Amino acid sequence: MRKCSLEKINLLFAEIAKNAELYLPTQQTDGSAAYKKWEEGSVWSNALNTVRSPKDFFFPQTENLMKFKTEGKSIEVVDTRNALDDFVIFGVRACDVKSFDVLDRVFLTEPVDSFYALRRSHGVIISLACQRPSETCFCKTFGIDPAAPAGDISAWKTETEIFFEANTQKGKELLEKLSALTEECDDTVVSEQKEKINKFMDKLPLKNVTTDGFGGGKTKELFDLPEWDELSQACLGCGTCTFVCPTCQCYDIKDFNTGNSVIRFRCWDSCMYSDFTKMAHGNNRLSQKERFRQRFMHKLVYYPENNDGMFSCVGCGRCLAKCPISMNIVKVMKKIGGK
Amino acid sequence: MQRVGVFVCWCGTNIAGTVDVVAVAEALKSEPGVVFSANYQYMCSQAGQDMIKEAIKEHKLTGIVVCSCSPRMHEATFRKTAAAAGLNPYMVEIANIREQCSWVHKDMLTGTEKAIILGKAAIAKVNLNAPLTPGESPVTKRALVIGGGIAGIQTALDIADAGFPVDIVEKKPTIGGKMAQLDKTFPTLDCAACILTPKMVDVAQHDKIRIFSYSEVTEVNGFVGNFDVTIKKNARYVKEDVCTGCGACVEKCPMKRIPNEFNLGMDNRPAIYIPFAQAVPKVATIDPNACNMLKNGKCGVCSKVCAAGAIDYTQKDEYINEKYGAIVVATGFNPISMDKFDEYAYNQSKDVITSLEFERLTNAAGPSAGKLLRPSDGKHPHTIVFVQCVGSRCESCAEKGKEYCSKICCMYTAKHAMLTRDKYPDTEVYVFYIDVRTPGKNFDEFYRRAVEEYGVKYVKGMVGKVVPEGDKLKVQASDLIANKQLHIDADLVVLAAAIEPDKSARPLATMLTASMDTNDFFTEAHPKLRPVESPTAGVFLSGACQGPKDIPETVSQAGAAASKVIGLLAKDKLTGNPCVANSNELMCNGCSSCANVCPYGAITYEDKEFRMPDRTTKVRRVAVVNPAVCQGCGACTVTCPSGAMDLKGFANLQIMAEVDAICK
Amino acid sequence: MQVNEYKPLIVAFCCNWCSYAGADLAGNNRLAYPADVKIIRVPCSCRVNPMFILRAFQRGADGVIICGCHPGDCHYTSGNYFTRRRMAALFSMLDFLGIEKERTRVEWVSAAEGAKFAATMNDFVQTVTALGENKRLEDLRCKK
Amino acid sequence: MQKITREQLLAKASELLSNGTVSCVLGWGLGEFDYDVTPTIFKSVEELENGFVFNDFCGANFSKYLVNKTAKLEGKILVFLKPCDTYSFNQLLTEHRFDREKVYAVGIPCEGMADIAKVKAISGDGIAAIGSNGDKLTVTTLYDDEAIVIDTNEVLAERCINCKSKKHVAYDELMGEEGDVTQSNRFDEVARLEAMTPDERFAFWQNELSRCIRCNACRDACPACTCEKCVFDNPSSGVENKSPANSFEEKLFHIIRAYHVAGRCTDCGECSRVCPQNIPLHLLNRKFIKDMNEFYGEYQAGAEVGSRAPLVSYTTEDLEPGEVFNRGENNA
Repeated sequence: MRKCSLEKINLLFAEIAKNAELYLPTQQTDGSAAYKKWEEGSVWSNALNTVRSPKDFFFPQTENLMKFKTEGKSIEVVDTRNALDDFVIFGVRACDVKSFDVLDRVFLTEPVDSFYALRRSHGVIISLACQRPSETCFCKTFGIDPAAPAGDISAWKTETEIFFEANTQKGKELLEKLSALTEECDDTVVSEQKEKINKFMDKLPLKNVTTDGFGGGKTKELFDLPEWDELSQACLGCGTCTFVCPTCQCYDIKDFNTGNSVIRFRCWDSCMYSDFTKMAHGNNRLSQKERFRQRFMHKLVYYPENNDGMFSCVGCGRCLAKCPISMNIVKVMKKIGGK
Repeated sequence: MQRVGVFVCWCGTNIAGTVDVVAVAEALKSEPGVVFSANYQYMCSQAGQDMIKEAIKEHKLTGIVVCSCSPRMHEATFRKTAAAAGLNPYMVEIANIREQCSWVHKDMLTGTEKAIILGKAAIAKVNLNAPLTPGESPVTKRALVIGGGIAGIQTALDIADAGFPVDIVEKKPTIGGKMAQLDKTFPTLDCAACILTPKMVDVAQHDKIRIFSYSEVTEVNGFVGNFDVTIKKNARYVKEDVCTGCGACVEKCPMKRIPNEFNLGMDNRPAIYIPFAQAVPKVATIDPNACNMLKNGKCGVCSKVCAAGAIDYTQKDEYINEKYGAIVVATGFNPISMDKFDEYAYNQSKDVITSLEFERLTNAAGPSAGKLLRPSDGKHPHTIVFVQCVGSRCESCAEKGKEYCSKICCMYTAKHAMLTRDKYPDTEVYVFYIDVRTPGKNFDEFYRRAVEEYGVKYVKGMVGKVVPEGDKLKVQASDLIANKQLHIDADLVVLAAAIEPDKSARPLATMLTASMDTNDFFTEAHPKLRPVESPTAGVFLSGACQGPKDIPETVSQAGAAASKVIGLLAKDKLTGNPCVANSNELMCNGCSSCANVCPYGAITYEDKEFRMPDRTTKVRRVAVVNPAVCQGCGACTVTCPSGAMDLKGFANLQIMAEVDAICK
Repeated sequence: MQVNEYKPLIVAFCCNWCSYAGADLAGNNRLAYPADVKIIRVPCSCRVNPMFILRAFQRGADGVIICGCHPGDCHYTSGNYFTRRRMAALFSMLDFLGIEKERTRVEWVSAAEGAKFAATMNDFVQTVTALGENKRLEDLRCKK
Repeated sequence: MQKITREQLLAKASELLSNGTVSCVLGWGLGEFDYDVTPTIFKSVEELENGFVFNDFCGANFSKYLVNKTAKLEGKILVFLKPCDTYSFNQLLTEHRFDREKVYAVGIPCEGMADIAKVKAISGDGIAAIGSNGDKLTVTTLYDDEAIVIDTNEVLAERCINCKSKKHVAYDELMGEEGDVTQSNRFDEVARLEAMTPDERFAFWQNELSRCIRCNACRDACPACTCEKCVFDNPSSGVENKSPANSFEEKLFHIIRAYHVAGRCTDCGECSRVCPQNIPLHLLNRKFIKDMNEFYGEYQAGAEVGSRAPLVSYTTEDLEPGEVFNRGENNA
């Protein structure tokens, strides 16, 4: 374990940024936090987490796949992938780190998504333990320890210092490059902090949210529950929950005609949208209730069924905070869990 | 995908002088959809057109682009060419490379470059064109004239004389309108009744004209060529076809003290009445608000004295439905109320009267049998003050008057003043005016005669106040030319009240979806080029409902409206412009924005049942465009947020394709 | 002629009845204006959807001008009155977003005003040329 | 602190439900925390008693729900409308978007709703409970033993600080006292931006709109956006698009959306309330409102049913599009 005084944090950031693009949560004009590329003068946000999850780094909202150049009646297909530099994401919370596992299982199993894989291979994740979880946090429900975040390097912040522990080869290499600014230390402080956080977790209002009653094989039991009507009745059908969600991974592929070429790109899609997975025959989910149900059944039943019981929710609480009508996965789990 | 043919015209050297036509034809060859591209010296010539026809057939073209002169020049020509070769004429697009390219750019390189881009835009558009067929609708060969004044009468006679049946709807018991109330007419001073009543008789006797008097239009549906109109015939409690108009009932009616509308309340009439001697139809009408029999069931005198047995106290309002091909609005005007003009003491003194009242006072058939006597004491007035522009040209007093010029007042006041001086030379006559406006044939001569021959005292200036004092009216006025205040002791003050559209016009406009201006005058389809047509197809305007007018103007406009109606009714079918709006009802919200901006009232709404995506059904309100009425301006398309409303021939996607092609 | 001289791209929407005819008249009278102006014919200026204007900017236009009949002379009686309100609102909004106000314009050009059409276009091209390329409403994907 | 209480509303809803006036109630449903309130349809008195809530966080505008919720309804639906909601209610009626006969509207007074983000800015994250006491909120957090007392005025939502009206323009029944149309300063921020240089304005909006994630929450919550199919969702519109691929797309969406609701937007502020990225979208709508008030005379969408919006109306004397710019300079 190595530590660094917070006084030197900007030197540390500068050092990281020498070899790779560094992204960290910075405060935006509206007071919220967002990952921004670090540059001299950037201020690290105090917020618990960013509004947008860090999934953008590996699975951006829009990504060009290829381009068809048209000239008269001829068409040429152009690969639009650019070489990618290494980058470091700093300050990723435990829940969001876990979300990468969820995404990996979608994008890195055969057939591997080469766009995702390329970005993933270039990214180094420095996670950060949560000292002050919010009332909307329920990562524990999914077995995530906010005091011991995974990632290439785990970090713990105190009033004066920041502690680092490398977990992977990539992490070790990066930490070694920072040896001039960090010093070796024992884990006393970190252990104390871990204990404190774990104790605090019992105070969280959502500590009792449980996955009991969900998981693979529950489709038949849950699919036709009458509660879906009530739960979905106020849903506006917007994409807020899916777009702030760190694990939602659905996308649409579209063509944009620039006049001189056609750009084929993919962009996030939302199962809440009426044209989601629309096919030539029409749409297979016709009402907002069906679309609403799809989202939660996917996170809590279908995904675990296909992924050894892993849920595709990490309890980050973003949807709780941002849904315009305050309907969210916790309310769904409480309502139909154990039915 | 279309199979597009491109035809680049040289127009001799007009185009070829600054545009490399061969290069244009070559460049456009590789555009999407293009399967044929050629150039020729004169595309519009027979040989050029034959070339297009052959290419259409040989290359199975589904669309053509002609790069030539302005579409305003030869679009119609090339559409005919296409049609002759079996291609829908609306599959033709023109790239204007002459007026908007070769003629305005000097440099060959620039001209050629731009011509190629304009060609590309036209190709991009034609790729999205769809064959269009103009709609056809039958024409009901009958016209409706609303209003039976001189405007309505003239229009009806002209239409009927051309052989088409006409119905006149008049809300009063007789036709004749305002003109029937007038004494003499300017500038010829012939008697109004003498020239109007023969026309009224012509109307009554015309076998193609029906008169619905004492009636009003209550509902209008349909569109040009196919209006469906409901007429409410108010109960007059007299059988129209039985009454002989003998007048026995009028004489015997015991309820004699009802203010006589025809004489503007300056004398009385009985409860059963015939407005005036030459009324058409000449039948009696019972005033239900005055008749004791109808109100209390007591009396029945008229019924007893009627030899023909025409009285029917049980008569009910009758509703008549009729179909019309065209509707003429001739609802006329009224003087505005003088209630708000306290400064002229209209409501304080009986001797302050309006010009129309003056007409009745000097009319031989009027309340004083044509003698000019003061209403208050029946004495002959020695000093008369005429006040011009009472409520007209009131820029600062819009809340009580009108901002516009009422147009007829200058002339009738000159007439009144002249006639007064002629009959009663001992009378002093003053006319206070802002300006004297006499722009009509023999108008200014007429006015000058009033001043020069008859000694009417015209004073430029306004009357500030009229105060009744004893049997005099103290008139305070300013003379702007002499720059002094005047105090005149008048015996009679005559106000040239502004005129305004009849109150029935506004609800009628709503029924007809015809537009009105802020003063409630009907708007014409084009102020210069289509002055007697309303923007709503099939609705025509006659007389003062469109704006203040004197008699000759009204009659000429009436004739013009009639000729437009005749032109319409002479057709068996109406062929529409196929470039009309159409609403995609699956996307329409029924919000009414489109109807709000449609100048033609072409959009209506229907409740329709839809299968929703979730397999349920839902009844929704959706817009429906009547293609026979729509003129294709596109105002609705932009106001529609969902894009449900689009314009055929100029569709959103077509225009955006042009934009894209130009900008790439 | 300079090779790298900046040439703006101007899209002009002209109503069929007045302004398009005005443009034709400019042609008839051989009144020159820059070839940068490309005219799109619409039945009435009220057919111009704000979407078309933004579309033009997206695709690379540097200026957009809408020409219609003079108020009161609209072939469809009221179309240009709606245009006037719509464009006033839209232009003010674009200005609110910091987009150069000189890039958009509405001009009333009658069928008799060929000279006005040419003069208007000359002036507009000059104004837009002075502004330079449209950067604030550009879509980089559409750049060549 | 609201002048009307949950109990009063509950009693009214229960009464109307019990006596058969309405068959269901559209109200606010209890959430996980004291501030997350979900619009809920209650079908019985029991459901109401268990789940109905009314507090300083009941900001959601219910009007738009009436479009869908009345379509197949048996009987009437009771809807509680705050003054600002009644404007949207009328505007939807003007556009024939729901059947007035199917709705029983109860107007309720509103003292302004709190913005949870502003509460959290003071109390910090980790809210355990929010109580209300007079004009104070007592906020207990997971981190402090003592409750934090906040003046409600300090945490009012922006739209409530600049409330345009405490007067209901539509209802079947009114609870509490009727208020007045207020003299708000709602255009001040627009004016502040107008006074900036174009470069500053461009930078301002570039920054704000760059946060857009095109979740469509603004559109989907907007009571004026009730299109059967939005042009941005419709592949055949030619402008369909699903993501803010670049800054042009961000601007296009928000300009066109604001334009489409111009003259129809009642300034209810839902767009800004629901934006997960806190983009001040209401400023775009207010810009249109302010302009149209200045250009064409005062007009408040929804103030009366059937009124004609400025953009579907005209006078022959309107100002020219080129004059809109000079005006601002003259003012300044």
